[in-house]
Amino acid sequence: MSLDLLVSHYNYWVVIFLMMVGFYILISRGNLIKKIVGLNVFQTSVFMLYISMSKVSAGTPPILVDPYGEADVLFSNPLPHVLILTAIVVGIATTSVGLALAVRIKEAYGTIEEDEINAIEARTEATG
Amino acid sequence: MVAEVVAWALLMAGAFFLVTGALGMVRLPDVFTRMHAAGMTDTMGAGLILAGMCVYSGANFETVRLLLILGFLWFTSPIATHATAKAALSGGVRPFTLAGDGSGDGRTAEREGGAPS
Amino acid sequence: MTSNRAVWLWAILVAIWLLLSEQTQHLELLFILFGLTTCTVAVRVCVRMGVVDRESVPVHLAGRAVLYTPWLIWEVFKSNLRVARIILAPRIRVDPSIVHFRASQRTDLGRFIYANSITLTPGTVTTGIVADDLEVHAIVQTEIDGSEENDMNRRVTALEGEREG
Amino acid sequence: MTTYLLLAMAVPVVGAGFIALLRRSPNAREAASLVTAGALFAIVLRIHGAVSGGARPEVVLAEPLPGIRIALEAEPLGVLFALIASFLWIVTTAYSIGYMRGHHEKNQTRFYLFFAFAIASVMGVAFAGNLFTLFAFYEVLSLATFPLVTHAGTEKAKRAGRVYLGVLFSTSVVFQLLGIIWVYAIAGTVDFEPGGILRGNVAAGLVPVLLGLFVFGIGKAAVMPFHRWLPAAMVAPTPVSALLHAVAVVKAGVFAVLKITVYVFGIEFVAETGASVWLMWAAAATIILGSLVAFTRDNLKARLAYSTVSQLSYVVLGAMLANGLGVIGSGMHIAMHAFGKITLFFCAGAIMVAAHKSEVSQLNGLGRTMPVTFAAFLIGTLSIVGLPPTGGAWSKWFLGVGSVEAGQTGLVAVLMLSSLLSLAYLLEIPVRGFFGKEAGGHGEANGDGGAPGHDDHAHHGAPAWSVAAIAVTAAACVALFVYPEPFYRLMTMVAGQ
Amino acid sequence: MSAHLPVLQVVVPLLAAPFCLFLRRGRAAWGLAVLASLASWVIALALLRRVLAEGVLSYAIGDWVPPIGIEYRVDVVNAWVLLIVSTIGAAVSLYAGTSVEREVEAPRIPLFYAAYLLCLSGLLGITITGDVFNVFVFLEISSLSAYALIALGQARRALTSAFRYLIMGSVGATFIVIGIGLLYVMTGTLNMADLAQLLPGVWDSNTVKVAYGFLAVGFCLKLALFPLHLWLPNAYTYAPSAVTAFMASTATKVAVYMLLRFFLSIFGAPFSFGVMALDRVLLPLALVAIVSMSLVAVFQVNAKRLLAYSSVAQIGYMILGLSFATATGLTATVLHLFNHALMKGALFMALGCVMYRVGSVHINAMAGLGRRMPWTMGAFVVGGLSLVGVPLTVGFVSKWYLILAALERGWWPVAVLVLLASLLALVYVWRVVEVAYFREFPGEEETREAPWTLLGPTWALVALNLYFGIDAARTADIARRAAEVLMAGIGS
Amino acid sequence: MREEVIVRVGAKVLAPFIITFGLYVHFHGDYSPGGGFQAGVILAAAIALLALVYGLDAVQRVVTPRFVRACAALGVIIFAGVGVVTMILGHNYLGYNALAHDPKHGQHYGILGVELGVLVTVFGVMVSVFYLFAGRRGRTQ
Amino acid sequence: MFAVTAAALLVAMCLAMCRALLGPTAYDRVLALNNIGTKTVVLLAVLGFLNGRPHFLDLAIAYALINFIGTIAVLKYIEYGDLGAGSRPGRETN
Amino acid sequence: MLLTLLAAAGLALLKVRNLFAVVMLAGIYSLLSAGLFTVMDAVDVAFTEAAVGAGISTVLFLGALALCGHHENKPGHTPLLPLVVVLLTGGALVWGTMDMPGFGDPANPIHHHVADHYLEESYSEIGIPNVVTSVLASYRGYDTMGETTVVFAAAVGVMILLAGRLGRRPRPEGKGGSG
Ligand code: NA
Ligand code: NA
Repeated sequence: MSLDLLVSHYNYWVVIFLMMVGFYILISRGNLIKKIVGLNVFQTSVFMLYISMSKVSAGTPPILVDPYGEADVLFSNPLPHVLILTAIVVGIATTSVGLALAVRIKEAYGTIEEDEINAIEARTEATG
Repeated sequence: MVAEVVAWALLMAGAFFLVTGALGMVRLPDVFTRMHAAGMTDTMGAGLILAGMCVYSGANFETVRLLLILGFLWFTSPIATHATAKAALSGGVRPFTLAGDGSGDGRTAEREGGAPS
Repeated sequence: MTSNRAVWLWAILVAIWLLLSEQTQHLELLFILFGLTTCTVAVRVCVRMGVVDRESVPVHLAGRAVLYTPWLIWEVFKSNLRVARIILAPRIRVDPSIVHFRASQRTDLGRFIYANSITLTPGTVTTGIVADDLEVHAIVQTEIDGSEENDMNRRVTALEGEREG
Repeated sequence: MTTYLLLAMAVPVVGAGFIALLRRSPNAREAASLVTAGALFAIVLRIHGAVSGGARPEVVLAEPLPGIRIALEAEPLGVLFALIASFLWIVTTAYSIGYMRGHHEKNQTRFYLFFAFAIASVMGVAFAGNLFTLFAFYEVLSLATFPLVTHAGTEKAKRAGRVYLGVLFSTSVVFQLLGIIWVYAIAGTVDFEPGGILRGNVAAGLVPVLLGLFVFGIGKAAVMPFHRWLPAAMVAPTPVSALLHAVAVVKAGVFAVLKITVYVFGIEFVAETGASVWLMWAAAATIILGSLVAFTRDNLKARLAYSTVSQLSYVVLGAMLANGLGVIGSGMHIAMHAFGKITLFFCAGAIMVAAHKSEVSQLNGLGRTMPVTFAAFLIGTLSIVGLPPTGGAWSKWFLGVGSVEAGQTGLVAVLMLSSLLSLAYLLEIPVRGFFGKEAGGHGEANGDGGAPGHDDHAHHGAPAWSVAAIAVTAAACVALFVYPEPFYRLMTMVAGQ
Repeated sequence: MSAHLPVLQVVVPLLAAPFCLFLRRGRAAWGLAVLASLASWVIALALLRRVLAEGVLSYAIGDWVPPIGIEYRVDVVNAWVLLIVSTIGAAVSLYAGTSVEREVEAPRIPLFYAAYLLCLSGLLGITITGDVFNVFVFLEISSLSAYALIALGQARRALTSAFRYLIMGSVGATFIVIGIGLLYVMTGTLNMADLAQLLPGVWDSNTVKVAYGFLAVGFCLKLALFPLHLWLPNAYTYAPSAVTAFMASTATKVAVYMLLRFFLSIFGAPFSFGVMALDRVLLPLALVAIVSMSLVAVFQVNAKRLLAYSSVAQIGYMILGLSFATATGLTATVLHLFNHALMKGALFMALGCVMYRVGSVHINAMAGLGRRMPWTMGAFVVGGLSLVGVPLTVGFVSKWYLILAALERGWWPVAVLVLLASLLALVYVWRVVEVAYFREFPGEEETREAPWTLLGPTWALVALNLYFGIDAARTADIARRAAEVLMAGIGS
Repeated sequence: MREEVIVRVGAKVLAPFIITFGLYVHFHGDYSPGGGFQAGVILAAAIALLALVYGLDAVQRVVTPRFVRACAALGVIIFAGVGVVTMILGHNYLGYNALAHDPKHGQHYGILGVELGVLVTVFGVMVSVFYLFAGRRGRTQ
Repeated sequence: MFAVTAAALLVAMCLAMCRALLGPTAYDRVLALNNIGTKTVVLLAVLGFLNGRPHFLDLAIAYALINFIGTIAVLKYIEYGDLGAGSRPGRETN
Repeated sequence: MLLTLLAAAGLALLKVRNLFAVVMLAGIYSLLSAGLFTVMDAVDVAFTEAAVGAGISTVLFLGALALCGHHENKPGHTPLLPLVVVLLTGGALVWGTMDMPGFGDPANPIHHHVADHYLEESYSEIGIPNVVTSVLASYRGYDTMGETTVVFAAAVGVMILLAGRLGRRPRPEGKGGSG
């Protein structure tokens, strides 16, 4: 692995690491709210991946300064920004529905721990 | 030229208070004493840096914004600090004291945010 | 009274809007119109919430605040240095304690300003306020002799003005 | 003429509608059944006339898949089957009226209704113009007869229903359908053509497998080991066993085997490739094993069922011989066995209604109180065994000759042995009836056609409707010995193609 | 207006959804939902007609030419899926009027219809769009509303099921986003047709292959391919009846469509089958799904869960068709999308009728219903037979093509396996039928036939099951054309 | 925190500025970062601040749950409605050029319209959701 | 010189982050959260100057605002365990 | 630097079992990522992430915690399967990025084709300096409409779950379950 590769991809790899941390929290933790936090971290890190892709070295935000005479100004790619704006909104939407579900589950079962819920269900099934 | 030098000085001074405050956040013994350090960051750290930038950019509309930010920070920072302190007290955190009556190293309220639920 | 304050508030907001908008160099008619609408909406919502009054739009203090603010900044600077010395010392030497002050202000707004001024100066944090009794956490008890706080108390009371209802 | 084809399908369905409408009035309902049956037979006779004259009416109902049609086509073999089924429907309906009433069966409307549906599907099978249509009606027939098999609604009936549908569906879905789609993949068509559609499209090595898929996939032909459904289905009311499990359903099976062999594979092609040799022996094994098992069954209907298993493989065997004589024998046997076996079942039902006897060992001396029934049983037995003066003699003859022509003299021995076995297990019944010693004084059975009100148990007597039916079928067995012409002629047309 | 049909297809239900919130009475919201879904059904029919007559339709949203703006692109494949979704959408919306009144409390009913319409428009939007990121947006519209709809179920397990679906669905969606991002970084475009042109140039890069993998996992999560199906059984079991009928017939179908669209139209058959060996990966999964899930279904005691496992197995059939990598196999897949929607729609709606009268779909609770609710159980029997694949039902048609495809490839063991699995279907369908017809009705109280407002839509689907079983020429023809379009790639 | 002088007065002073800033962010989305979405969130945050300080009931008297719920729906209608209008005017869906003679003006109006839709929906949704979470406890107990 | 300031800010953020991680009480974390927020605000302003694009300043204002509201929400949660409490008799504080 | 901080926050999230602390750390994570977005020139995204991730979503999490309690059980066992899944996924991604165009290179294909058009033509076509807004509201306005609808759908979902009378306690095993 050349140093070049390391330098030009370091950013991506850290982001991937962060993604995997979120993903791990999501799939390994039994607490429903923790799961949602994990999902948030996972998604936020995916956003970073996109934004990393959009970055142009020595570029500036894609807000035109002098719309007609700036051939020499490098702008970062606006499209991933737009996509991620949308994705962030989708993320908060998912989060709110997930939290609402967690609240209802707490009300119905008295717990938001997956294994406890499963135990309760197993008991209900056995007695019911 | 003068403005730049002044700006430079202000920025460096701000950075100094900023880092010192942050250091205090780590070094000081309990949450209440750390609030004082945090207050440094909010007041002098942010204040001097923003002032430095005001000087740097001269009198224009960016200065307006910088002043707005500064005003906002100086307005909200004490409110937030106060609210935190009050909450900590009512949440059962006993302030650290030199007398060291055994309870007050700030770690007794380990049940973090014990108040709710 | 409220309507008076509402107009003041509106004016302040419009000023801020214009100041913020100017930077974008697009101060066309449309944007001024938007600004006016915006400020009206903001004021209207706040009036309906009942949060527009002497407390929230303290324009009557503006004049005296000009004198108070520089003094406060100077105080903040001094106390910053004091706390910095504590933090940067090789061994942390603090002697924190909670002390009580009596506030001489007559209004909530006055006490608000006093309490926040105390908090704003590092080294002291207002931790509670019941009527005119201020509970303050000080990082070094020995350095609090009360003189500075009294000074501040006096100045805030002065800022509050003489005629107060 | 295509109108008649459509009518052959429509009449039973319309009749079913009338049956459902008239459910409140049993007499009208059963009259509707009879009228429908009669009308259907008349229609089939018309078709027979046309087909005998060389016409091949054809009608396409729908095209479910591109190139795959639901089509009806009348050809001699189908007409033969339709003739038998529709004629026996009349007889069975008459018999049922007596049986169902005498037996106080529940849900009689449902019984007649699904009976009509079953016949409609049998017509579909008989006149199917291609493999797909055949398969579709074959499955519909399974479904339509399911409520009849489980008519009693008991746990036993339910279990029987499971076996019934399980075996029939499994074989048809796993083997038959696979075979059909395979044929389509090979030949690009599934239409029945004289001489077959596979020649030239398929490797010779594959033909035995493909043929096996059909022989075993047509579970209704009850070639072992897929015969279990047939004894299980005997929990059904006797008329069901009689018409469906002696005639319509099982004959639909062997008919399908014969038809597919002739019109999809083509007998010459089968003979050339030798694809059917292993299947001849599978059929032969079934013939012998079925007979042996029948021997061990004391329950009369079970014995008849295993006899049917055995006899069905005669038809399969005839088809697998893959020569003209075999095909003629095979087709003839469809007819002869139908009349013989339905007679036997009718008798069994009459015995059950009149004397409440279901086991062979209980029949001692019963022949003396039910002479007509047991006489008819004797005639039926002779026909099944293949002895003159009954029609069964003809089909056995052709099968034997066909085996010789196919060079399988071993099979002749099988046929002989099987005849002996069947003679033994069937003859036991009339022998017991006429000569057996009654075990006790249970002579409460009434005579055949016993007049109502004869004694306290008068209503248990074999009903007049049933006795009449028995008489008709028994007479037919004899008549077919004297005059097998219609069926023979049809089969020569098939074999001559 | 006919030029705007593509966008109206999605906008009509989407715009109707917020209006539901202004309607306070459930009936009114229902009326609006019915109108909107019928309208989108009519539009789907019109679109299909036009596509069949004129070929691909492209609609530039915002007047921006495709790679710049978002394009709606309708060809035979998605016109077909649109028709499936909107047909079921219309039938279920009619059905919901009565069913939902019983299963959902009155104040939530307008919300139910809002979510229903959103879900419908989301699914339609996924299907019709020609832009990969737009797929994700509409995917989320449909998913979020689906989570809420499932959570409306009466049992508390509806909540846990919805939560699990939410987690797995979000993981799937995130994987899809990652995949889309990697594709975008390699090509610089989000337009499907554009991607299809640019991708061959970067085929050999790891990035594209990994993108492919992430998309595959994402789609398979969404379409509940074994072993990523864990969310499905409970979600279908505990959702309100109308929701189950709708979701089971549409959501996974649309996911399968996405899979086909991405892997065949965008990446192209040569890449999918040649480079990525998609067929060899999917074949074992599909077979295991078919056999194991059918087996699991046999042992279920809750009729809805039984059918839910059956759905997982049936998804296996669709994927199996794809894994043959031939036009015939794809025909089977595309055809089964439609056919399975019809049969599962009818079956779940019949169970909804049972739920309406009996209040349970436990298999024991259905004892004796054959006589008490003859039309309901009749619908169940016909739907079940279709599921088994009895001739003259749509199920048979699907099976025909599937086996034909297997035999074309010379994979006769696969054909035998498929046929054996349909026997398992017979077993599990028959378990319900037996209980309904052979067990005595336990209760004293009079259980009547379900109201015609439920039976009408149910039997409409049953009738379609039979109609398209008897006359499959047209559907099969469309499916074949769709398969050819898919095999050829988007360019043609 | 009602009896809490400091936070109470602080929130009072800030509220109008936050609202103004929120709308500023909305209207200046064309020139600087921001737009309907961010503005909606900031406005919702202002409502949340007031609710935190003065209690949910006090805020809900002014900004009623019905109103925010209507906002949530209305925004979508506005956004999708802009598209319908452009369609009626003979352009494709969301083809803003239809809205004025000069395409640029048309684009401008269109963007204003859809951003308004976004603002209204996001504000309505965020406040609704906040209300539902914050108000749940009071109702269950 | 802005770069130096930005670096100082990052260092300070790291230190505050340590506090957020170490706790030990919830209030330490709140304090750290608020503090990191403030630093981010300043960092944004500095970055704007570093890049020569003033757009960051609006962003900074928004951050400051959100940070404040977030802190208040957290404290309200800690004290009352409920975000909606208000007019109901809560725990009286001194 | 920011990335390191982010990694620290992420790892801390793994360890901390007080959900309240988790929520605050998630807030910090969000704030830091917003900072990262700013550094990478995505100002609009940073704005949104700050407002949403650090603002609203923290408030919502707190609202949920207020109703659910904030203690997390200790994981009973070390979950091996998730670890394997995560390692595989991460490994695949790293492998996939190996020949991905380098970070920040202006010659990357992503920056051309469509993006060029937006940067060069948007001012003459739409007349707005903020290209992000142009793309968001016009070129890809339809996505934004979908996004608005997603938000609306979320509101509908939360209303369905949390609004209305709350007397209804779901039955342990409702009608859909075993009788
Ligand atoms: Na202080
Ligand atoms: Na913007």
